Amino acid sequence: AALETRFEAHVGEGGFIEAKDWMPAHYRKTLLRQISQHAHSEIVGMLPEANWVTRAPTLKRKTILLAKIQDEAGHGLYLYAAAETLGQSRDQMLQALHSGQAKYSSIFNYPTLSWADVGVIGWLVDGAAIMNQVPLTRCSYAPYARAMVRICREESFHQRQGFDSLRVMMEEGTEAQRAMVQDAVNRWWWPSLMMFGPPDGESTHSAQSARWGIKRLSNDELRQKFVDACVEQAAVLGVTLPDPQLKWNAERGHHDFGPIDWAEFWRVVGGHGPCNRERLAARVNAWEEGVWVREAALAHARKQAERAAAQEQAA
Amino acid sequence: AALETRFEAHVGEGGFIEAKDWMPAHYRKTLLRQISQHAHSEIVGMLPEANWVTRAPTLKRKTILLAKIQDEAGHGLYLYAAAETLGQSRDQMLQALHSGQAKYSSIFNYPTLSWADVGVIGWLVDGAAIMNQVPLTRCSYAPYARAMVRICREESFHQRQGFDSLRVMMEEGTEAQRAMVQDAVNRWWWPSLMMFGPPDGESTHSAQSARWGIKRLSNDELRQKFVDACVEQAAVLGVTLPDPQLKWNAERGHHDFGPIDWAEFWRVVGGHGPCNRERLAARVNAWEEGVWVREAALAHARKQAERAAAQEQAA
Amino acid sequence: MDAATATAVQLRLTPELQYVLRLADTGLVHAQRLSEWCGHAPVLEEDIALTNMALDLLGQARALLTHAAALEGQGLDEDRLAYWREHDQFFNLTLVEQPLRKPGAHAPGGDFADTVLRNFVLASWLKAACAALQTSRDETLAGIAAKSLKEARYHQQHNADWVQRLGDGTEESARRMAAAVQRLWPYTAEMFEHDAVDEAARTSGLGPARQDLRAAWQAEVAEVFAAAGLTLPPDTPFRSTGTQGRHSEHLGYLLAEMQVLQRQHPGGRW
Amino acid sequence: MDAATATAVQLRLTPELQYVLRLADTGLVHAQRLSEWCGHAPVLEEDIALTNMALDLLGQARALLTHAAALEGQGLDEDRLAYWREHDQFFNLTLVEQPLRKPGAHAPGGDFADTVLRNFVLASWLKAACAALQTSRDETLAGIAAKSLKEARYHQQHNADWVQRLGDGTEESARRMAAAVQRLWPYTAEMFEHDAVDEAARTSGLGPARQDLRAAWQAEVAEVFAAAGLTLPPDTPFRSTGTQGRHSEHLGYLLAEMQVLQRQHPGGRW
Repeated sequence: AALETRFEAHVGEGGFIEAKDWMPAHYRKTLLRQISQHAHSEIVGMLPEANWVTRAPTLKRKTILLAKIQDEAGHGLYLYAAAETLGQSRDQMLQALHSGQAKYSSIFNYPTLSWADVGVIGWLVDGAAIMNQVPLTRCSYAPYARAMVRICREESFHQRQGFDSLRVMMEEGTEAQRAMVQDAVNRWWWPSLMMFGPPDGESTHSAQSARWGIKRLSNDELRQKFVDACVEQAAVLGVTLPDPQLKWNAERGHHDFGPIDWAEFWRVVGGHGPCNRERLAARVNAWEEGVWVREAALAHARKQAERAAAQEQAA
Repeated sequence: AALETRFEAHVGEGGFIEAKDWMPAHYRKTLLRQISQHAHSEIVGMLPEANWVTRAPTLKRKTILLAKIQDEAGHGLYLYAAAETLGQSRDQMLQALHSGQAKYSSIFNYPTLSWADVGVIGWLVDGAAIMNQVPLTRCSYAPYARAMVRICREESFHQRQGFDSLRVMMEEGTEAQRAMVQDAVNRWWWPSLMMFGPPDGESTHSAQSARWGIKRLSNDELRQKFVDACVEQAAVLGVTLPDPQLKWNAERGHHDFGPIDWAEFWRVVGGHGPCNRERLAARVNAWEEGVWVREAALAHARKQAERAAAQEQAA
Repeated sequence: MDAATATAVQLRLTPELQYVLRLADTGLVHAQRLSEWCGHAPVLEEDIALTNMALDLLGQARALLTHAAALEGQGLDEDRLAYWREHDQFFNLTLVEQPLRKPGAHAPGGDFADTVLRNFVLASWLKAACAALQTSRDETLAGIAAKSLKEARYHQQHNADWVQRLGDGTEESARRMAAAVQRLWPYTAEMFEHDAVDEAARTSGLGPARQDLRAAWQAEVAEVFAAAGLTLPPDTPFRSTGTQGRHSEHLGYLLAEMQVLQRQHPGGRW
Repeated sequence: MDAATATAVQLRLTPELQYVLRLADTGLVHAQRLSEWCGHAPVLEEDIALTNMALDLLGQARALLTHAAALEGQGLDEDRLAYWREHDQFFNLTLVEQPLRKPGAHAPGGDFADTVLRNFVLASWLKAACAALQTSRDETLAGIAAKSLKEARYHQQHNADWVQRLGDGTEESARRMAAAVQRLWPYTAEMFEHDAVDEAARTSGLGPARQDLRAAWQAEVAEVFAAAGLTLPPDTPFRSTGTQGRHSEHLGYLLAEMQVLQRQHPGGRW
């Protein structure tokens, strides 16, 4: 109890917690869930982009996309490593993902239907993710905060590349390319807004998360920031955001926007979105098809250790 | 011995043998091998064409190709059925194919690299097959002769459709299409000539085959007929046959042609052609992946039989 | 077609056209998937049967596409529609674009159980649709439907027999068939959705709304499932949307392969 | 590129150009196959390693294609070469177009053993080639080779380690690795064939003939195979011919997928 009071005070003052520090069980559990699910999101998030890497329309774009996918795998590595400091192994976390117990960001349950989706994911999805993640660079749990610093920097780069890809198509491309970009925007806009989670009134755990420095701005605050930024960016691109109610409100100093279809949000989060089953099946299959590989690596390592020990004895 | 004398006399006069008739063991074995290998050829021959059915360039051509492939499967059925009358089951014949013991026409060990290959296979490969097969319509073994009548009729249709496909490309198509047709002819011409087998001097079993009505014209005679026919057809198409030594010989009344690379022939027949391993692997895989299906069909049939028997007893 | 017309098709879409294309594209895409089986079936007779169903559906699709082109009025034809539309102008049921024998780029393939099940479920739906379409105010559509109905009956029977053989065969085949049912079921909901296109078709007498097909389909599928020892899965909120032109990730790859030669040889003659 | 230049490339082929394209296309096609693994590797670290090798080879291919375009002299560039040539103008080793993770249309896919083995065998070959190319009379080629050599060493080592892990791991992994060796070996003969292109390169100092690479490659592969408990299969008369522009049935599908967007959007800007 005294430990907990000291902990809350330390964190409340903006102090950081390292792996070796004492922490309440509930804090450990919450961070473990959040960090591991963030890691899962990075890994699952590779799939909608991997879907276009063999069809990238120029060698430069193929290079950029391969590098982005590689970065995302790397982000997964950092985050699994950060989560492991809290006492669970990566295998256990993956088991939770594959069984459906652990979640990943629901945005990745949507299909990438055209090349423009890749650029729009960079612009809107990475954009929303960055907006969610920047506050986490000052999260109380230091391993997570440090990972977030690296990830945010790389994701800003990804966002700029995605935006650039769209800009080229809109400014220099054909009419068909412009239509492709607009269609991708039409399909990804509302799901991107849903990335900030349910409305504040319906969100749980916010107070505690705020105290622990996990969440510094509310869902609705972040969502509003995002909308305001995107309206300007959309104007630069020359695309229309698919919301007839989107309008500058001088009184509020923000853009008003239309109602989000929360039924769709809950349906997708609940497992019934367009690609949920496919995304999870892809990860489960990769795991299962890799069992023999991982077992072989272990067996080989054991043999090498035995040989080394035998050599030492002989010497 | 008396039986054998009477058999040889009957066949020598052009008489037919049905399944229920007495036949020498050697005749039965030879026919079984020839008919089953002919069946295997039809089945394996579906694969180079199946390779283009998903990419057929018009819906009409896709329809024609699907129907051709279906006909070839049907030819396989007739021929397996004809071979089964000689005392081996289809499963045993397939086992011999899958183990590499039984052969199939070596022409199908070449890859189909462009759409024009499909038309050229119709023109040259079906053309050569028909030339080999028409004499078999009077083969002494009647079930085989009857199958050959049906097959030759359908393959003549296939040949005309293949030729027509090439004619359209050559007469109405683009320069790139004409180049595609010429390239396909360049690759399939010499292998088609090899379909008639080694030169007469190196062929075995010919005398006996001739007596039994299995082979009425020699390899070289059939090959010459084929070359003469193709020279005219090539002129109609406007393609060049890739043989600088091809020339009308007024004395002989036939076209002289250049030397065949028999080393290539034996290499491909011996298993080292471009697609041998893939063709056999495709058939073996189809078989192995179908084990559970065939077992289920048998199990279900057994259950149905048991239920019917039980119902009869109850009634 | 010359090189000038070798450009992407932009449909002048009406509810009537979309209705016809839903049927045409469903047949076209399913025939494409079935043709992957050529040379690979578990037994020769089934190679022939699968190719036969592909030919029947392709024939229906050609007739429907030709009719759709006439309705569309821009001077298109079956090949312009098949080879020069992009994914978002195809209106097939999402079900038929799912990987069948061949794996997808990022999704596993299916087995023979998936194939006979999809054939059965689709043929049952097409049979119900064609039966109702025989009285379409559109005489061409009615004629196509009458011919297709005979074929659908045969496809339904042939594949129902296989669903039962496999569902009530060995333990392995039963397991595989049950797994196939789990994979397929979510995509069947789209077969009975209702939108403005269905409403306009029903109201104008063009043809049945998809909802109108459910009762007959459900009854026949339930009967065959019962005989095969299979359980009808519960419905879920999942809805596929190919009939609205919004597809899964699989159609793009299918079209890239199907359309490649026309794109490589614009203005070509075949 | 505008719509007028969005047409198929007809190369003005010389022995020198074909030599450079053999290297460029081998890297490009292998990178394409490796990219099929994104998101599907047995363990996250290997997903990164495979993507890393793909990026390295793609980078080498881009440099080589850019150089090839300059040699060719018609004003082409890396994308015109990658997206607008047909199969018979690609000169990659047939080995690298074989199905890797994804099955082919009519051929089974491979597993992780096939992948690390192909990576090892190819990297060993590229290492030998790049080492010799450092002294090419063509300075651009020499510079590309020097950079590629570092990468090839790393790829060779990383994948040699995996060949050993799997060859000398469990009974299952040993079986799979031995099967992978059987599948791959026939395609290695092409790595050391000799023709007029090789002769001209060696004679003119452009680079090594393929034959010149055999001894070093054989020695290194034999060493790793021995450590992995694998047997070198006997040579056979089979010769693949992709380096002559005559490919297997797999390249057509690979190119259809790779080139689809440029064909769908001639004159597009990306």
